[in-house]
Amino acid sequence: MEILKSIFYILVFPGALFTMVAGLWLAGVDRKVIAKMQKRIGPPILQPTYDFFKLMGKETIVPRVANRLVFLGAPVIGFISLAIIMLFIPIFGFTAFSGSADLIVILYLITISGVALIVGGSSSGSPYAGIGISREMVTMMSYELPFVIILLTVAKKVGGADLVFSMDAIGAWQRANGSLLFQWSMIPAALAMLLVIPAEVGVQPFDVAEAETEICEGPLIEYSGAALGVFKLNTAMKMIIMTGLFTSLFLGGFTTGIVALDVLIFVAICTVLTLLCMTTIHAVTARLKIEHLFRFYWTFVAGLAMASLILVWCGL
Amino acid sequence: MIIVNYIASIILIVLGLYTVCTKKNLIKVVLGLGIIDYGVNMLIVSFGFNDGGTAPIYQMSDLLNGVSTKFFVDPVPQALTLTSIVIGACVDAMALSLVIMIYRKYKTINADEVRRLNG
Amino acid sequence: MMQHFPVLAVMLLFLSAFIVEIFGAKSKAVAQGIAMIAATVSAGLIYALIKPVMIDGQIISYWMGNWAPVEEYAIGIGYEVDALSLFFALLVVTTFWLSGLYSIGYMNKDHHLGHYYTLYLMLSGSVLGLVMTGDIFNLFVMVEIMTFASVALTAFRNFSEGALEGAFKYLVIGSMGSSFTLTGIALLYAECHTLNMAQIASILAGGLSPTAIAAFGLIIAGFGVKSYMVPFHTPAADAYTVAPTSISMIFSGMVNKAGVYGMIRMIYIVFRAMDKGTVQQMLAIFGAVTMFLGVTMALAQHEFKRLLAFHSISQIGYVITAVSLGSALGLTGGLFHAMNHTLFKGLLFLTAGAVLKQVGTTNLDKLGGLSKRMPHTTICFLVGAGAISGLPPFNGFASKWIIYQAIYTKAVESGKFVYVLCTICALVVSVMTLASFIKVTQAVFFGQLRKEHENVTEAPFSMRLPMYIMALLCTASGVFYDFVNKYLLHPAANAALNISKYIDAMMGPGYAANARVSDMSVEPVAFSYWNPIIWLVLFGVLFIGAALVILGGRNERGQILSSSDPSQAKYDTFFSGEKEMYSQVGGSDLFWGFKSNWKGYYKFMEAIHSGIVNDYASMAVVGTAVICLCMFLFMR
Amino acid sequence: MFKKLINNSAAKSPWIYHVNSGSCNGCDIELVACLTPRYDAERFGFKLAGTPRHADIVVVSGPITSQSKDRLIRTLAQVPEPKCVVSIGSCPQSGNVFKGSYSVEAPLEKFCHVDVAVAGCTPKPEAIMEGLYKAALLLKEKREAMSK
Repeated sequence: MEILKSIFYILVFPGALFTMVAGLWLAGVDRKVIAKMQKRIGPPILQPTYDFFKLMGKETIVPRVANRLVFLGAPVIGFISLAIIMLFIPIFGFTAFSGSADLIVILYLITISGVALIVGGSSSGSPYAGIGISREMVTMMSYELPFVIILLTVAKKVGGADLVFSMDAIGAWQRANGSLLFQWSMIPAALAMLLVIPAEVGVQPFDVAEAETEICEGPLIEYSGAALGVFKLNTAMKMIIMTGLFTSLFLGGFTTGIVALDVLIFVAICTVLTLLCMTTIHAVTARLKIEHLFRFYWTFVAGLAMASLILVWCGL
Repeated sequence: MIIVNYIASIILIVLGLYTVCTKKNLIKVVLGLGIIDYGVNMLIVSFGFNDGGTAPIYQMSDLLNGVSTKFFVDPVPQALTLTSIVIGACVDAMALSLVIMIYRKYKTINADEVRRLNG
Repeated sequence: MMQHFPVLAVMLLFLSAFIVEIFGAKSKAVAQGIAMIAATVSAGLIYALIKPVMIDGQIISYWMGNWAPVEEYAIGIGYEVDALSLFFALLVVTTFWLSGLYSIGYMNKDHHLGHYYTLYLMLSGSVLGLVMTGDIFNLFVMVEIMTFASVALTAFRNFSEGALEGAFKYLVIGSMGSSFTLTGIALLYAECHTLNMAQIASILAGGLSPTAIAAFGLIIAGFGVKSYMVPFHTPAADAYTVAPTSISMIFSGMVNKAGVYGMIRMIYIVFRAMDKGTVQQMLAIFGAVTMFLGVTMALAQHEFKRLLAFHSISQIGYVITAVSLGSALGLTGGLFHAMNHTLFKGLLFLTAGAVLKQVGTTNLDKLGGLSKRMPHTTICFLVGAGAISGLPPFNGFASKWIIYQAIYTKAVESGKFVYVLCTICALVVSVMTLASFIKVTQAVFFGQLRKEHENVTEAPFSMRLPMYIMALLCTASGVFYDFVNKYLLHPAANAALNISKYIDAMMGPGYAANARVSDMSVEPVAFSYWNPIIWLVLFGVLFIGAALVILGGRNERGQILSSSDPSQAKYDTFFSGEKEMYSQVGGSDLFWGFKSNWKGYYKFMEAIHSGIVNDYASMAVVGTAVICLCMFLFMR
Repeated sequence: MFKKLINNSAAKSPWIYHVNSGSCNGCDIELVACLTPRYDAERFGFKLAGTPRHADIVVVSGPITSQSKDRLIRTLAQVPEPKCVVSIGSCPQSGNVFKGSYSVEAPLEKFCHVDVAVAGCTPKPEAIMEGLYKAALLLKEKREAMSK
């Protein structure tokens, strides 16, 4: 019974299926709203879903120089890691699995999905992919520093005297003391996290790695058909995961008691966050250069997060 | 006056370190290593020294009586020093042989020019 | 019977070193045979000790020539194997056995193999002796033998570029380190009048006098040289690069572990200084600087083995930081990471060796596209790279996961902000490690195959077997971390924190109690980052994921297509319509976007790593001075 | 169930890869104009892809100069099935004013099957949209033929 429940968790509800559906929903909303912002009619909300299924029906070509196993395995690895992350993120009152120090596990699982993209792109043997993976990696290094500081800040704020890296404890603390976003010392960290999300997902000003106009989609250049579809799905899943992580870290703490309702509110908050930190920024900015991106994250965003960490460390 | 030994050995060690750090001739660097070794050896021997002591040799009569009337220096540091000297000689031999090989290959023993591995 | 095993294992290696020199000079096979038999028997003897020491908790002590302590004063040289020693001994025997296996295929084109195996056995024996001895002067002698053998092996391929130079620098810095250690030991002898570590520990339990503090500083600096902590790291990069790869693996797998072992033994057992704030902070800072400097230097390298060398330095930084915390969690994490480092860095060096052997170069600018020619090596490399970057489910993740927690717990407990910086440093360095391995992956294994490497073949099986074993161990110790913790890490950490048993085993029961040695009670560090059920169901998700990809192939023509026919343009890589042959771009300088932001830093670093032996010596002297000064100024 | 979904999706998300084979840039500008808010091709799911591997519809403009011929053929070969080729403007159809030049290899039909040809010099964005939409419907037919 326990195993059946776990299988349900992993495959359906907080795991693979839910993440896929919610991610595709967010991606669709993102595209629709950005069209509206540009005074266009825009694609239907289901457009990412159509894209995904269309790609499933196309040929998957493995280039001659590519290592077949790595080339086709990479998207699947990325998909698995992303499906697992959602199990660790509590949806208000509901958590599928809770381990100790799962914040670090989440951090590394997110990294794995990036690594899957990089290794897959690298194995395709294209020079454009070479440039793309370099940029993707530098982007990862850029947002990792602020992201790490944010996680440490939250852990310190919640843990107090003893250390807590656990999502469960963060939820419990928020239930007792109100959402972390309403602690004024946490506001810089929340802002920094909002800036980390678009880089993690790879939307407009921070999509240097997949710049389709300069370097032909970077790491994805040689991917076609089903493998590409899985990568596109991964990007959509990252949207729900990152916004969901923000929700759990900074906006947790209340629950209606009914799981279904909680999930609806969760997805609604995620949608608002997507519009706030991805769609708007996407609509109003142009792509950065990679050096600028690195400098921006290691000075401005890391500075915001560090300010929060110092405030929290001073006991505020 | 054992303090003189200490000071002398410290001076030797510092001198050796100075040589290793500043002299560009590789043979001088090896000599510097040797000087450090001598300083350390001297330090060890001095630790075992007791003023007025003799060699730690018992005679059969002492052992039979069960008491020793002799006052002797600590033998252990001397054993250590012997080992250390042997090791030091090995270091020097090996370093000098390497210097010879380096000279054959690089045609110089100036430290500023023996730097193909850097960065 | 059991108490003879440690000394037999060491002596067998030394003895066979001479036998190889006598009988193996003429024939390659004889030399290999003798060396492998000795290594296997020695490894077997050490493995036989797992049950009594790790599981039953015995401590094996052995007095050379049966010179047991007289009137509670240790006279002879004692060998003593507690769980900490055995933990490192296991790493050592595993490393040299696999290295010996690898050497069969790797060294077969070299001449004078008799000498090679002599030195190899000397090195193995000395490190094995170092981790199992109970006598501090014996420790020094073993350190010296280790240095000689390493230097000679570094220069073994003396025809190759830089081998002599690397060996010379290694010798200079290494013997300076040995001199520091010897001075420290001399001071310690002046203070305690004994050379037995157990007895010194019980004498120093009352508190450290200035002499003992000076000795402590010098010995830590000495072992810092052996573990290539930051100001002493310079010869390591050179030596690892130019040594034969089987020896590079030994260096990173056991020689710098010997330095780490020495540090742990000194800090935790001989001086009992792990609860002193100064020592903790100083070493944590040294460790953090080490990991950061190592990884940033690695990002700038264009040479495969040199890059791995800098990563070795960086990973040792993790170990030193974790060990310096003085908590059971930190020690567990540090020991675990030391073990994992042996496994994954050994694996990575072996893949580098396979590339060097099969292709003839390890220059990242001249390689590319080997994954089609060497698929097994590529997979092994990816496992190693994943492990060193700390990606789950490999072992690097498990140990780094403990280390982060340990450092941050320490930060929260002590309220010192410096530990927070260390935590951030550790986490960010992990990503940079990943970045530099992405660079290697792109530059060596993926990308376009070069014309001149068309005929490259996969490495022979005798070279692949150690790689498979290590890749398997990397994965297994990451998945079954609980098992590793229970049977290896917990006993070792326990042995380091509870020393009265160690002293009693050597000096007779009740000795420690008389000396009022304080023990720390250790709870077993329980850790779980996810439960096994997830592992079970993971395969379900894997299946679904694979099914998703296959879904497109349900019809005849929408399937996964691949072809190796060069006339079919469909399978070319897309290069704006150009022919594939024009699309060759090197991957060795992948991170200019990162490096252009760090121009000043890299300029400074290049000035420091000048390659001049005097500069390196000065850095070592300054490092030692800083360590000793820190201890004197702040230690209460 | 999935088969039908996939077949239906084929018409709904056609991604375009644009090959300029020596065009005067007039057609290229008009193609980009389709994506602007006024015409908004994205409401049908059209999207400009960066690489032929992602493309469903390859849009060719220009009179196929002899320099670009090999590259065009190689690029077309790299597009995964099902795919459509759409030619824009008169140049790929006939060579237009460049016809007879030593360096022009038009028409495009010599090298590949052209599914939809949009004539005009330059065609209006409306015409291009119409052509692309027809190609999208063709994609669905091709996909259905593939999956039988």
